[in-house]
Amino acid sequence: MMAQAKPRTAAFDPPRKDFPILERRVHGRPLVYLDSAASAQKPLAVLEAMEAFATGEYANVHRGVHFLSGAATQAYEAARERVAAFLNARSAEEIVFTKGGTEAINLVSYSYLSQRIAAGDEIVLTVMEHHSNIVPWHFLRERQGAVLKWVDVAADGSLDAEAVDASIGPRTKLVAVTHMSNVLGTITPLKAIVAAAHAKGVPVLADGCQGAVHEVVDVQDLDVDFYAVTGHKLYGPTGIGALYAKRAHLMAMRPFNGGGEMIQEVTRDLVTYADPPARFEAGTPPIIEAVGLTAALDYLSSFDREAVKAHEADLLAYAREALREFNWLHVIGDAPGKGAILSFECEGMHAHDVATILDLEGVAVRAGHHCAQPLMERFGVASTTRASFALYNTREDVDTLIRGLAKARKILG
Amino acid sequence: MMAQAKPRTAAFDPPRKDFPILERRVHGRPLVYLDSAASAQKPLAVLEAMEAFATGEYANVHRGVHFLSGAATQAYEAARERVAAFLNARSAEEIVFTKGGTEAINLVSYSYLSQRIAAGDEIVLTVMEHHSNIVPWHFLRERQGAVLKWVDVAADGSLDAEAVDASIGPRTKLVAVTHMSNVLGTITPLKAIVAAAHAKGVPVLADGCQGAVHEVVDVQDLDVDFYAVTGHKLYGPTGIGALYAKRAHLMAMRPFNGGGEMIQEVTRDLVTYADPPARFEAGTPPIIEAVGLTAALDYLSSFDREAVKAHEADLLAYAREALREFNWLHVIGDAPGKGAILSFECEGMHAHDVATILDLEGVAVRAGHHCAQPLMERFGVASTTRASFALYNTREDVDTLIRGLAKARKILG
Amino acid sequence: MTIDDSLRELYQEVILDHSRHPRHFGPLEHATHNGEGYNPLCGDRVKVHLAVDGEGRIADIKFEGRGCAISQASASLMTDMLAGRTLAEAEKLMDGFLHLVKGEDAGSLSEDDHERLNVMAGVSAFPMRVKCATLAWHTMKSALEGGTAAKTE
Amino acid sequence: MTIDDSLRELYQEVILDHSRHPRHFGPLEHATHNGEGYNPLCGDRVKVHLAVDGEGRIADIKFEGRGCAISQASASLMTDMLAGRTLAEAEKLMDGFLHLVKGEDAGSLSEDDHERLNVMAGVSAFPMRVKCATLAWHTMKSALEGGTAAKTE
Ligand SMILES: Cc1ncc(COP(=O)(O)O)c(C=O)c1O
Ligand SMILES: Cc1ncc(COP(=O)(O)O)c(C=O)c1O
Repeated sequence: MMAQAKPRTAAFDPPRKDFPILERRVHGRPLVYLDSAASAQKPLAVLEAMEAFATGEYANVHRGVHFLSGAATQAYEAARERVAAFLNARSAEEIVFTKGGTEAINLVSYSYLSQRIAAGDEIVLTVMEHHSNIVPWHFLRERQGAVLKWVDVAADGSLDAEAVDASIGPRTKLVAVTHMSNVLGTITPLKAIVAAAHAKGVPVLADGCQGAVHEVVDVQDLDVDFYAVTGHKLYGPTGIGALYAKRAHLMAMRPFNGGGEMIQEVTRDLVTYADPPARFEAGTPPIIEAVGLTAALDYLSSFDREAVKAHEADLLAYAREALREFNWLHVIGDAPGKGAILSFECEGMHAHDVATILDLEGVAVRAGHHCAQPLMERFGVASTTRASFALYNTREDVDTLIRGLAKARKILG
Repeated sequence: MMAQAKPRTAAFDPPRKDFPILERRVHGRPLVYLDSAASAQKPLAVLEAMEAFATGEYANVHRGVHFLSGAATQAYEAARERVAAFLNARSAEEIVFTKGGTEAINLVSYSYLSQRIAAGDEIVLTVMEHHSNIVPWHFLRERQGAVLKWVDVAADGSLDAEAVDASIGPRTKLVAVTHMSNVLGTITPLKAIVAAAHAKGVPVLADGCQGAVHEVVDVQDLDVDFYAVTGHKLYGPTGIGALYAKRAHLMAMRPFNGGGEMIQEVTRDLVTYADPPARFEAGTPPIIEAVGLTAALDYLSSFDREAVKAHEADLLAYAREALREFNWLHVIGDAPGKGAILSFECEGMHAHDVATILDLEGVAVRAGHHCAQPLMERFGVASTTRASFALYNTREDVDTLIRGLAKARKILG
Repeated sequence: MTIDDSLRELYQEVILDHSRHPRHFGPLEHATHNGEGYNPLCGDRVKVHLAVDGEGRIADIKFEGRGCAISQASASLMTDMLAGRTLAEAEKLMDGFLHLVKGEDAGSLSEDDHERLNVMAGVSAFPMRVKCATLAWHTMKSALEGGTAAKTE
Repeated sequence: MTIDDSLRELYQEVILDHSRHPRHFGPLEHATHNGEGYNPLCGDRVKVHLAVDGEGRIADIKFEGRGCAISQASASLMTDMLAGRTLAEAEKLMDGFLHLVKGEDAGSLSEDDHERLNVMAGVSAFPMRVKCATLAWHTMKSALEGGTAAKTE
């Protein structure tokens, strides 16, 4: 039932010992964590960096003269530099810290697009977007009469840049597209989409919450206008994300949240705002999380990213091959070059039941609509089971998944 | 120069060993951390709870069937229960997690008040508000023509409930008032203000970012409509805060950020929203931070809160007494029953210079406008030096502060 | 209890049988009450229809929709057990069930009802699945209370 | 260097003297350039005024505002040193100073200028105070470049 060859890919040795949680047992079985697309586990390096900072250098940032406040400010701004380098932004001033990927996209909706869109104006997006890259645009539909133009994906889940281009009309004010689908694993032709949109004068927001984890991102090369990332999927802490935006956009955007740190001057009658990125970071930011994010990006970058990608691709291919034996199981999403996410439907078995049986085998997978209901509708399913692979997964993990699926079939099929 | 009696208050022994950072040295001197009003240090219990969770129980919440996701969801929802108990909310459903106190107030501005305010309608607030409880209302002035009505404080910094009452007119749509000033230490007569406002049918938002740290809060007894808190000042992590709001308000409020978790159903043409509190928590929440916040509130509640308050009051009185010797130093804010925050001006010495000299003595204080520019204007100062006390401070800390101030005077005076 | 025991208890033959061959499945003409339930966690939906006669008795009952084995079996079992009861009896049964699947005391159930419902008791060991088991029941409750939409979340 | 040494270096007598008795303090009639600077961290403000003559020389220079000892001294020192220079010389001096207070190489400064500005070099050990030292200089730069408002942040 399982594919034969089991040797680990020579190039990459999954650093399992860096992730203490992977040693735990679940229902008496060793944990097989295949839910990294929902959230990745955290390496010790991240936890240790946060703890060292909290026990040695912590204070609030920016407005303090004292030593710890200086140290904390430096650490926080170093995190901004780190994210800028990770995405190859022109400068750290193009990085705004947010509480997550969702807030990064909402920031664009509230502070950029809502001032630039009128009733009847259009937002182009794809049917495979995550709700976080759908609902903020639905707000503009509900509140300002914007029109959502949906670009379909092909049967294999791939997205055609020309299909996006064809949907961009004279009233299009933004193209909002994922860099990598969290359900199908599809990597989108982002650079071609940006080129097509720019040719018509339309800016592009890329949802990079998955893309930045698996692809090496160069926002300058992509020439994308906005790129959203989230810390917890990048092996970093919860509570932090970031928006990359071109400096010119940031300069022209109005504030989002109001409060400390984002102002220049406040009087009873007037308020003036700080320059970006501070303008968009009201209140005490996620300081300890920023330190964790720096450590996470350092950690991820300490590997040969291409080797990680090859490793994940190997796991995907290995799983894909094994699943061919199950003629009752249908994989959804087979785009060429897709990332290491595997969604499938099992005939006569509901995703929840499959996931529960896998859970009892120690295998953590997601079951449901994955915050992508329009995509579920597109493929005519209510939900799927999803296994997603990270740098710490192994072929043995895949074997356990396959055994669990066979068992589910025996019990429920 | 210093007050005579030095024995620690019998009732309370500052738990310094719980805070590893307090053992460090700064510029070669033992750290004396008097900047807790900006952000409190974190006890080991908080850091350990977060680490144990991250290495043993971490996954994304809510939508997972597998064991870790269940454990994480339980931990996250337990944090909601914990905050509800801490504030004595009727139910955990009245607690919305945010990224901090600032976002909690912005949530009320965006999701509640902006739909209920028209040009010429009024928002009543005091001159001692933090920018976080000013700028969101300035937004409504700038964007919707709301009028800000400022209530003055007395010369000693105290706030008269009747002065607030007198400012509430037929067009007042909200009273936004701090529970405790981050500059003056003033505790406001919140219950009386709420009663007066409710008598005129006007809801009250209290900024509890400082108040919840030093006062035992009972939102039901106060009958306040909205109460905002922030984790990092409560000895908890950065990246998390919470809004308490009466259930009826939450039910009537529109979403703020859009994304995963906050929807009921998303189609291409329509979106329906989840019930509160989920409606207001778009995207992956600060999961690990919620676990840290639970530990922080457990930690704080493990002490006799009244004893902590008495201890902080003792430090304040002790400092106040010692400062009387300095006729060149003027304390701003002397309201009866005020909390343990001490702001002052030094004749002929700028707050930045004072803070730098104190820093070199190991003493961390804040210098500046403390995100309260209208208050600075009210007292005719550009900035103040602020020492703030927490449960881990001692009379020895105060002694070092006093010595440092004497030295500053010698150098700069 | 071993893992395989929990599993066997959750997916007992009678549950699988109900889910594969749901009783009272389909639309109902002349329904006096209708309800629609939705589980946003998985996107599952259920509709319930019932006809209450002049004496306040559930004369006919049906359900539609699709979902996991647990939710389908639970809906099927529910219709089986509610058919023919008075509204007061139905109320009591439903409350008892909602306690039972959470592992709480379901003392209000008759011994016979308890025994029949007990096939669902294994769900209580799976907190993330309790909502699947209760969806149809919550929907039925809100249909009887005059609402039309319910959801478990 | 001990703490007290750093402190003495930061608050040297010449700095304290400049801050207590600022040179060129006050408004300037017939100014050709004006600038206003603001440090949002502490709320300090500075205004600079200067009169450039027909030959591109700073004929007169003044500053107003209040702030910490470092910012006052720095503004006072700046006016002292810029008075009488050509715009090109002023530019070079300002760039040199901005490097110096950050602890960077200020090679573009003449030996004499370096020596006079060196009283401010102690600031480089206090990163949170560098902005205080540079406020007036940034304001002057932007006044010369035709802007009117500057801030350090
Ligand atoms: C493609 C995609 N976009 C956006 C998000 C939202 O990220 P977050 O929940 O961290 O805000 C996610 C993950 O949930 C995602 O997979
Ligand atoms: C009174 C008061 N309100 C609001 C805030 C804002 O809290 P945060 O910065 O955590 O959002 C603070 C602290 O900065 C405060 O002291």
